[in-house]
Amino acid sequence: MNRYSRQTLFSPIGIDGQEKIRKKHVLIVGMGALGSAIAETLTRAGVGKLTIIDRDYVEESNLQRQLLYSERDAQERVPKAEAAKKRLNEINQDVDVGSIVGEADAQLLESVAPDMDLIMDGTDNFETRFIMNDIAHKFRIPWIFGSCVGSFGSAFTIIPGETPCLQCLMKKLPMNGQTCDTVGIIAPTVQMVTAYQTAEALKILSENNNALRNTYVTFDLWQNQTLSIKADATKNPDCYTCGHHPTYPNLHYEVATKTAVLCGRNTVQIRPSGCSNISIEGLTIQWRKAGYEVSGNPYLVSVLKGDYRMVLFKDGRALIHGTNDVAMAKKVYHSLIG
Amino acid sequence: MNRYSRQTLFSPIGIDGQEKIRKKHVLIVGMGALGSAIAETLTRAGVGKLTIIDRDYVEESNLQRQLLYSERDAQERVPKAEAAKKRLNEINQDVDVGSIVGEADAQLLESVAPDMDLIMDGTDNFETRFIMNDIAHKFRIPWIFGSCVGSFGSAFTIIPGETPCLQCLMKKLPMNGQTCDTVGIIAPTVQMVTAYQTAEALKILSENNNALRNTYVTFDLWQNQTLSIKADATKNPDCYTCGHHPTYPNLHYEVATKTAVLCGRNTVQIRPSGCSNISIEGLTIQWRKAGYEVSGNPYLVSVLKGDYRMVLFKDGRALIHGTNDVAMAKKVYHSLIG
Amino acid sequence: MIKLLLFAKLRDQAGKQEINVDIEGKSVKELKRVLKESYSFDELDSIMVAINEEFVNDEEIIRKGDVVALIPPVSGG
Amino acid sequence: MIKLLLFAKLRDQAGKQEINVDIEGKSVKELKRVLKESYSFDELDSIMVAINEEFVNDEEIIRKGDVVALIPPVSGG
Repeated sequence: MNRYSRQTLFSPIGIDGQEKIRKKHVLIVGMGALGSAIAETLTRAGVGKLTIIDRDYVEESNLQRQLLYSERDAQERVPKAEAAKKRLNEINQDVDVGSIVGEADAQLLESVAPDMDLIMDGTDNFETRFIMNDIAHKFRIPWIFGSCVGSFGSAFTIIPGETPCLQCLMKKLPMNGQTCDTVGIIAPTVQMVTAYQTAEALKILSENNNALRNTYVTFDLWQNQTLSIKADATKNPDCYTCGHHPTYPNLHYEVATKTAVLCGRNTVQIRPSGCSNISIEGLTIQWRKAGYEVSGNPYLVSVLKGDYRMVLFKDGRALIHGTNDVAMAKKVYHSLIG
Repeated sequence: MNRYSRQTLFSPIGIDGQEKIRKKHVLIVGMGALGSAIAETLTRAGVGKLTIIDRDYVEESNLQRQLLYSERDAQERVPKAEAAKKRLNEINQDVDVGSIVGEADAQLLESVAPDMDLIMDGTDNFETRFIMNDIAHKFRIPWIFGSCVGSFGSAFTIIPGETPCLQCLMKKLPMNGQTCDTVGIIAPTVQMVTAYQTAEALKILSENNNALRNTYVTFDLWQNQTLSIKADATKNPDCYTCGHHPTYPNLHYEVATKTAVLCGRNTVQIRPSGCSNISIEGLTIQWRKAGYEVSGNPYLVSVLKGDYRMVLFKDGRALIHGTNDVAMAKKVYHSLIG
Repeated sequence: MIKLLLFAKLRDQAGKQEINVDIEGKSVKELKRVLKESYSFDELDSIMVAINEEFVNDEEIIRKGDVVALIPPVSGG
Repeated sequence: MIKLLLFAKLRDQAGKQEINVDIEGKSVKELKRVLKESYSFDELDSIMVAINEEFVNDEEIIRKGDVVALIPPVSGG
């Protein structure tokens, strides 16, 4: 009995399916809770190549739910993509793991995507997910959405040319402040989302697409509810991402979120694209509930997060005070807004 | 923000719930796929004490789905309880992990159970689960059943004095040969079972019992089905485990599975209790399908597993040829029968 | 009355898992308007609406016996 | 006809996820007898039977419109 014997004994995979899995290359965008669990599962399953991208380093508050990382990684502030690669190599040296420490923006994703058989969502913000959605359709690569906060999570498999895309489902970039930094998260929620995501991944990698779920699954583990929702009716033939005349709007500079370092002010400005959807009142309530110090007026709100202060204007523009580092500023921004 | 900040931000847990979790002691019986994932989650969640029991060592074929273990653990054949403890200490040194390398029989479980706040099912056979069920009721400790093969899994939370018990649900010790060694297993199935198990565990440990699921949940990840089944009607007031006059039958020697080393024959005999439920024909079909070499006649069946040959008689008695080691013989027996 | 199942943030805002709303024969768009006014739910534009476990658009009419689920996208991961 | 949902081993044995059986008004015990004879399912004693997402005992009578799920315990872990 060899290393993958329990997986090849599972008849829909078998020896042939295992060989197919071994030949595939998977991109994981984001190596937080979802990304690290997905990476561990696919590495153990014997995928051929894995490329992992993350801009962040390991922190103590990650350890409660993010697999692969140890206390030492947090103490040494090792970049997540590097810490993950090291542990993945200990788990299965046959898997070729490529790690990229950097921002998963349109440019980077366009450069790595053409090689991929599958893209997995391990990110924590919708800005990146909308870019992934465009990339996946431009290069016709399946991608598997997943997200969660608290005890609530969702997963959906997007197959270009077949299913509705993220744009069809969500219409606008959601910016409702439902993040792990505002409402928390328990580890079982992550495990359940990744169980749905990786089951679908194994179907695609072993070329069992006929077994795909075809529904948007959403659940609340604390409230003991699961819904499996048909999404076909949302598919928009005029969608700019998956419709007849795609323009892939999130890959263009004029639509992308803009950042600028404000010289001499130790501040980064972040300006999302026009199609965002921000409610200052809603975010304020959420941040107060989460225990952040918040003040504001009808035109803007100011919130303190650790060493940084974010000032958010009604039009969605934000100033992150306390840093000249764009990556750090975006991290603060996404952790509070989504 | 501290280590558990994302868990305390989740309002049903909060700071108070975290403090409760920190004071609890959990027993995990079996450190295979379910046990290792449960141990990792509860360690990251900051439970106070964890006691883990397993009789086995890490093998290459475990790595496809069992968290915590690395290639090196398999090469060095480290006992699972020891390998797990080492990794758990790297993840969270605040958790006091006690490891026991040994057989989770009635005697051992009776000696450790009185200290426990919760017992988690990480085992791979029903013989042990029926013992756990008796132990849990004798000492009135909640326990959380979980099991899986292929893409199919189940979980159920058993609260002594409230819910039906495993005996009420299953009536007889199931021995139908549905094991990971006969029909395989994919890792997402394990993750989903443990997501259900650990969500329930966090409810119990943070004293949110009102949020418990109260149903037997079962799913097939490849077929995209989930059922949540009410079990109240199965509760039997005359049950020997959870009824009005319990006798805890699985804790008594005369009911327990008996083993004997047959001197000079390099063979161990295993004799299950009278209430077992074996179909030689069904098992034969299953083993052939899984690729094992099987031969037999109307009275017995003989199956080759690695270096061992098991001969199973119609009355449930089995001879394991090729070893004098009772633990190894039981491992072979459970891997083929359940 | 139509049964609405609430998830995530909406559940916290309403303080319950389910609410009943008198919205038979009206559109999803109209439902959103009512929810904004009576329950002060915000960001209703980005909430996904399913009727009987099927996502629908704003123009869909809600009929007697329908079960409506309101699912806010969450960004965590 | 009564719809039976099959799981795990039973699904493999029947070669499908669902079968229809003419068992209206009969008991679960009778259903098990029929399944043993017509589909050569074995070990029916240890299979758990749910009617409309509720476990029942062998004496339960199956009625028109019921959905019956047959769930074999599996031991892996």
